[in-house]
Amino acid sequence: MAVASKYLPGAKQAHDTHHEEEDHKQYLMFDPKPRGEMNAMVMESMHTTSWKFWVVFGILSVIVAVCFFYAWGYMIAEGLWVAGVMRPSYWGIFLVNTVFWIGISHAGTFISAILRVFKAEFRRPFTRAAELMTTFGLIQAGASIFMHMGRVWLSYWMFPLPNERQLWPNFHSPLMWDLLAITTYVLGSTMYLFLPLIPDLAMARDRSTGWRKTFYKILALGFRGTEGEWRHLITAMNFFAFAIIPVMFSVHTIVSWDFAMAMRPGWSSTVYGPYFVLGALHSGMGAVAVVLFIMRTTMKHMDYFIRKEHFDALGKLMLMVTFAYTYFFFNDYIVQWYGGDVATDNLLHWLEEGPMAWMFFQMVAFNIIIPPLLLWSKKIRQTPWLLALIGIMINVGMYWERYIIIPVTLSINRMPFTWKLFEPRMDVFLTIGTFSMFLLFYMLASRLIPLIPVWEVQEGQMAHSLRKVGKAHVPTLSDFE
Amino acid sequence: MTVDLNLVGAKGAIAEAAEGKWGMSIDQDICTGCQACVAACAMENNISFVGEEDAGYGRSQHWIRIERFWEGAYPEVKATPFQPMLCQQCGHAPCEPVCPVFATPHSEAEQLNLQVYNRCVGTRYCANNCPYQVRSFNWRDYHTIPERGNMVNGTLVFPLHNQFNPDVTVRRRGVMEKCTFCIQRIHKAQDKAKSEGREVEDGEFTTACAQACPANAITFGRVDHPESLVSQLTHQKRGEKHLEELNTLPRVTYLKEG
Amino acid sequence: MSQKISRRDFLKLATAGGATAAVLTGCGPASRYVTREPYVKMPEYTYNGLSTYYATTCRECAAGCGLIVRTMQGRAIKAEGNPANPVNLGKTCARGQATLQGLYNPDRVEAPVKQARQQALAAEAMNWDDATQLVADALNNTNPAEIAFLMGTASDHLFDLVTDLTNAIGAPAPVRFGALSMFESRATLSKAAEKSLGQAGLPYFDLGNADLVISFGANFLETWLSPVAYTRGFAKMRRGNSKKRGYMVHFESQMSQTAAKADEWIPLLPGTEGLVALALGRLVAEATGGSVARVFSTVDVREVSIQSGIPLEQLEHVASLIAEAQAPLAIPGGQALGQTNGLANAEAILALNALADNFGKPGGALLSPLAPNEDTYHRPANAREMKDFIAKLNSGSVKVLFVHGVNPIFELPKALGFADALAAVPTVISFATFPDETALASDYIFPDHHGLEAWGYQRSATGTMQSALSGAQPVVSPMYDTRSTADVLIEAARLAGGKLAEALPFTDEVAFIQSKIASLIGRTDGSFVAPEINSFTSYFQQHGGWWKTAAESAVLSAAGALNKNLNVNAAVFAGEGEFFFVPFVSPTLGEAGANKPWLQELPDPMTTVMWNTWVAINPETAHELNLENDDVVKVISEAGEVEAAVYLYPAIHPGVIAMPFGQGHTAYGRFAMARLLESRLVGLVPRAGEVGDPFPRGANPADVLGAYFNEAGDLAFAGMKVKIEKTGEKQYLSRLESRIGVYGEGLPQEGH
Amino acid sequence: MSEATLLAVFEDIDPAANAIEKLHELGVTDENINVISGVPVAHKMLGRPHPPTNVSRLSMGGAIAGFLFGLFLNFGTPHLYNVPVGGQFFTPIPPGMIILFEMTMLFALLATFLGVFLDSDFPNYQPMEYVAEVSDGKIAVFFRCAQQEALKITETLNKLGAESVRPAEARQL
Repeated sequence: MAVASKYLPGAKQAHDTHHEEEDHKQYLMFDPKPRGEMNAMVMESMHTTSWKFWVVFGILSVIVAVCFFYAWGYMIAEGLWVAGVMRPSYWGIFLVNTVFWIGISHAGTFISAILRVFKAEFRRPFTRAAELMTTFGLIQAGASIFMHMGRVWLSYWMFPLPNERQLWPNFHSPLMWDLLAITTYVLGSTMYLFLPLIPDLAMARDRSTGWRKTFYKILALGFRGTEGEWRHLITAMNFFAFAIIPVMFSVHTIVSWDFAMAMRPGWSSTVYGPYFVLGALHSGMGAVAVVLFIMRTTMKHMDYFIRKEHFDALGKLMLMVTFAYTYFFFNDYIVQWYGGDVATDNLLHWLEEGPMAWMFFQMVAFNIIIPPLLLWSKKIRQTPWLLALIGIMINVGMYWERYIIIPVTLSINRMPFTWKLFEPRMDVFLTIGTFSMFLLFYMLASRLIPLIPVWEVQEGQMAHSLRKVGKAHVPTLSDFE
Repeated sequence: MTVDLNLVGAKGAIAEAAEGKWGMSIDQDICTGCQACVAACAMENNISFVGEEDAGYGRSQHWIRIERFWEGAYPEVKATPFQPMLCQQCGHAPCEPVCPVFATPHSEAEQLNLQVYNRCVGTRYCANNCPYQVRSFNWRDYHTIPERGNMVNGTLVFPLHNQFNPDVTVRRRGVMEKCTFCIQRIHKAQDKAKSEGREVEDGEFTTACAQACPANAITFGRVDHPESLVSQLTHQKRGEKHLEELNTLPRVTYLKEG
Repeated sequence: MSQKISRRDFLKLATAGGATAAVLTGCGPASRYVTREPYVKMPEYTYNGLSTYYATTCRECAAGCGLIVRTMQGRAIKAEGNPANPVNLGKTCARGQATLQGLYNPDRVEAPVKQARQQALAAEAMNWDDATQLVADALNNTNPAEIAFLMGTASDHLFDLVTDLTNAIGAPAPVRFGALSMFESRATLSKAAEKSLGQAGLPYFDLGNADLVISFGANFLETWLSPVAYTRGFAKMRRGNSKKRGYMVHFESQMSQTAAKADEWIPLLPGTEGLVALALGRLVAEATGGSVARVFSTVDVREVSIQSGIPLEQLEHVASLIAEAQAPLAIPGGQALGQTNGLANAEAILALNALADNFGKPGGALLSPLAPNEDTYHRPANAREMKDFIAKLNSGSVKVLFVHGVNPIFELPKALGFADALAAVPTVISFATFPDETALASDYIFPDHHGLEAWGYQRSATGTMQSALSGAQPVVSPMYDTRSTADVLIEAARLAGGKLAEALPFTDEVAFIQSKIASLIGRTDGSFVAPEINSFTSYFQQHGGWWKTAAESAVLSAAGALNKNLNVNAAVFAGEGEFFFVPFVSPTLGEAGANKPWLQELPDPMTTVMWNTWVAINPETAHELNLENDDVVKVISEAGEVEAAVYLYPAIHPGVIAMPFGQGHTAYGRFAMARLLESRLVGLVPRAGEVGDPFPRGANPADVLGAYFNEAGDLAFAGMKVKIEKTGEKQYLSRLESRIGVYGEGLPQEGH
Repeated sequence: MSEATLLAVFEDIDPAANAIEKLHELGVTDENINVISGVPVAHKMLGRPHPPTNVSRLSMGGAIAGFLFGLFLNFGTPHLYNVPVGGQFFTPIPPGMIILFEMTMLFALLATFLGVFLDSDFPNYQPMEYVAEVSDGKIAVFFRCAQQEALKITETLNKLGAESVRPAEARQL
């Protein structure tokens, strides 16, 4: 084509190579800066803290203290009656939060592991931001599970430890699978967050003084960047990238099995596993968009690292995930709809015509109908605030989805005499508490941890070059491995 | 009869004999819905009352409830026969395997579905998985709500606690509970029979609900003894089990009209 | 992993405080070893020592069901029916089960107090010596004609004692009353029995041997007369005959719990029950080809069909059922009697039995035998007699009023004005166990024991054809500083001396009871034989009473019931409202169950409402009035008004509204009252006041009842017409049932 | 024969690669050379041998240990005390798969993580030879040679574009 084009009338004979380079400059990988400069930018972004940050931080701290710690303590002391749970919705908002946060956590793994495996280069600047979401999201998910328990002070009875009660936990129970899977995932994703962080911590160590120096020194573990260290690290990261993907899939699948294994109308569905995984990615991608937007707008120098191209790529991912999610949603829905089982019929009747129908249809609109309509447009994809808005919308939709699956679906069962609609009570405060805590952790992390994996960016920039093919310069990616 | 749960085979094959051991029949044709069984159960088993607000919000602790629906419209309206609903003591109980801490195991000796309060950590999965919705959760320490006690010389005393049946655990908050088929009575009768060197006789003892029932609609006994009253009632043509299609092997038979 | 360790080791372990779940495996040689097992067995597998069982009598209503109370370490644990007692044969109703909640109620009157008619329980304590002296002085220093005793329907021994006392000093006989007897219309039944069966007394309907039951408003499965006995009869009627399942038809304007068990519930307008019975009689007579008896001859079936609202075909259908039945039985009761024409209704319904020729026969209308130590049937006062009594109080001719076992301020219609009449009595002494409305309005409360702490006996007025006297004995020692009223009176009489002391020459209550049962010593037709009083008393305690082993049935003639003219006049309804008002006794609460929390938490069998009062209204009517569930309405009659939340009840005549009696206490302890809560997550009526303030739980339908009576003097409680007004407020009724699953609430309605 | 440890800092990969080649020529063997860099640099680029690592072996070991632990949990622990639950095999295989999978993965991941620590001698807060410029993208080559050859090598490397060549001294990082 390039050969033919020069014979076309009006085709430019001489390429403006300079302009072409400018074109490529919009991509981070073709806009390299010296490593030292990038380091300085990242360090500065951590150190530049405005008073607004502290105001928000203070407010969030108060909310966490009241809505998380105090409210939880009160609930432990008083019993779960302060929450909205009852017969038949024995599970309420706490498990909605659990599923939601586990869903959010999937984004980090997806971006840093799957995209790493497939060498999707746009991932480089925001893998860490996404992985932090995984870890912090899982902390909230775990806390929500414990909030949900009636006797949380005995939760250690679920751990497979030798004990004087001479009993081991019941491995028939999906909750035990859940416990093991989430433990694996929390540990795995935290380690996977930490490994690529070591070189950046070493970088920060080299540029800090005072308490930060000590902090980074301890965390960097004495990393210097010798060939051996890199080799071990890369090997481990490659292993993690591959190994954490099945763990990630297993976690949300097992979470879905908590529901799917139960013999309840609406829950007992074989498609729940992949449906939940896709749902998780759906909300996770949306959350990443929000986080990137906030990072880019509030932190110094982030517009260098996080660019329109990243939002565009994320938007495409979101679009793809939306379609996949839609597929599974429909797959789940039509089987239930067509089956005609009395209990399921009652349930669908309830969902679509009952008092929570607004939530059901909002969920469909937010998750399935609106995102693809908007995400088709490159312009919208490349507008960070719009993408963030879509991300928030998807997350609201996904929260509704979990809310519908847990308390609203639980309202209907095989005993019509017990049907009852769930009313959220103090669980609302605790939900606000977990959200605030997530944000608080993130804010804290943004001051302490280099949110941009500088060495990965530099590695990418080294690997990218423009190669002249005919008259055009085309981006080229070298494989150093 | 004990079942070797390690038998290799089809999943259904390892379930207990469909018969079970202790069973109950409830004659809906003569059940008058009078709630005597509900009261008797509460009195026997130290069940806490929850108060107006919680009761209306689906937190009542009844181990047995009497269901009634409507058919038709005025004046041809008919209330469906009263249907006492209690734990069906499934031989193949969906609540049992889902508990992470074995708080609701199956007793091989009695072939009943136990609820071990002191092991329960309150995940409430069992209640979700119970197709009969007969499990109730202690949402709070209802027994010791201060308003239920009197201040005597600076100490809060609860006169109502005098009534507690010492054979039955008083459950605290965060614990699941359900009908036990009055297992304390079963044990007492069994041990009495054992010390006298005999088998438990049919009708020697019964559950609190059956004992109170003024219409004698509830019969309790050994369903695996063909000559027992409950077994004969159960095998009537009008006998029916609830949600049998779920393969839960319920031990309660409902006798319909006709 | 269970391991065997010796008992010695086990004790060591136990003393070391090891949290070991240990199970003793019996008491034989096997107990040399204990097995350490994991935490997988229920604690219910363990032993807690031996229980002691005492036979006594239930005092939750006057039926006289025998109880066996299980006690352990001095505490009453569980009340069960006494299998030997012929009234209940080992069974109990819900109220009987909950009797322990009365014994251990946190709101008992714990010591004698000078009340001085305060609204709350007074803190001014007294000691029993002063209290007894006070009673003695009151008895001694008052003109006997100016002393009045107002007593409940239980227990009978105290009634006998007071009767002896009043007879001796020439005071008026004690007046007995109970809301249950008011709603049962006992006077009407007794009068109807006298007119139709030829003998006064309480009729007993032998359901068990009938194969067709036609019930006219009789709520015999709920609270009526002897519900446990009647429920047993019902079960026998339904399933007792292996060849034929008994059939039941129920006429009532709303579907009560009893109606729900009927095979056919036929709604009709209140007050037309007697006419319907006559029409049925005529149709049956015509169908069987015999001559139409005089009593049925004047009725116009077509006219009855129009007045009652029952289609003619339906009447004919029921008549054909009766004609085909082997042993049909018609039962009058409930709202059929609580009308201005109640007695005529009762007679008309009894005439149906006469037509079936079942008087005094198995499966028919029988006359309850008198209890063993009873000379004549003492019926509780009817409402007209209560009105006269109140007039007497108002006239100021009563100087001292003793109240025991009854709470007339709550139980009597407000229109009768009992509360105001109390003001005219200088001294009111209450012997109440609980701080109920009447007790709080008294000058003194000298609390009696709870029934389970007390001696006594109760005559079974009906419920069995065996003449029965059910004995009561304390099953626990008294919880509080209470004293048996009988003992107080005996002691007061001794202190007063003179005629009083002569009338009650007993050392204590037990001696008095012994004197009353002494006539049964040596009788061989009873449940036990004892040669002298001490062994008789111990047997009496052990058996829980004395009853004849054989049923006895008076020979009754149907002729009188058939060969007479019976004019069933149209019922007269008081007031201008558009709705017939039908109050009924709550089947779970009864007249005095509101302070027992578990009775409050028992769902009403039909509406499943807990802890509150509702107004049952036909959904179509409600729709026209723009009323929804939980809308608070004002029910207004000419006598008063009450507020309660609406329950759209699908099985009620569109022109009728119904309300349960039992709630709406303005006193009677914390469970009978509601309390303002700090945060109301479920919307209730907004009320003024401080957090924690008590206010009435629910409403008392007696407040809208007027002073109208039927021919026998019973209250025409179903004879009011009322208006209803929407207040605009909501009160979320706590229901056990699902509004979604049962009524499709929140889902689009099909067919509307 | 005394030895000197020198540290040469390079701006880019190419001069560093050349320098390493030169060092080989000068008789400094690969065992005596190490490279410190701020980004992972493939060994081929520098003409260095493939550095050995035990991480994958440890992962494998962890996986096997995890698998065995999973076996113990699912098929072993029920035998320690037997509690039957409704309609389930005593030691069911399908749920066991989940336990086996999760435990295998957990132990493998833990072992991998620990493997990095073991192989890299983490954490190590001892003084070490290091230049902070490395994290700015420079490449540092440090090598051991005979004391007498140090000067010569320094000059050679300087000619090849080393920013500095100086004796490496261990310092607190």
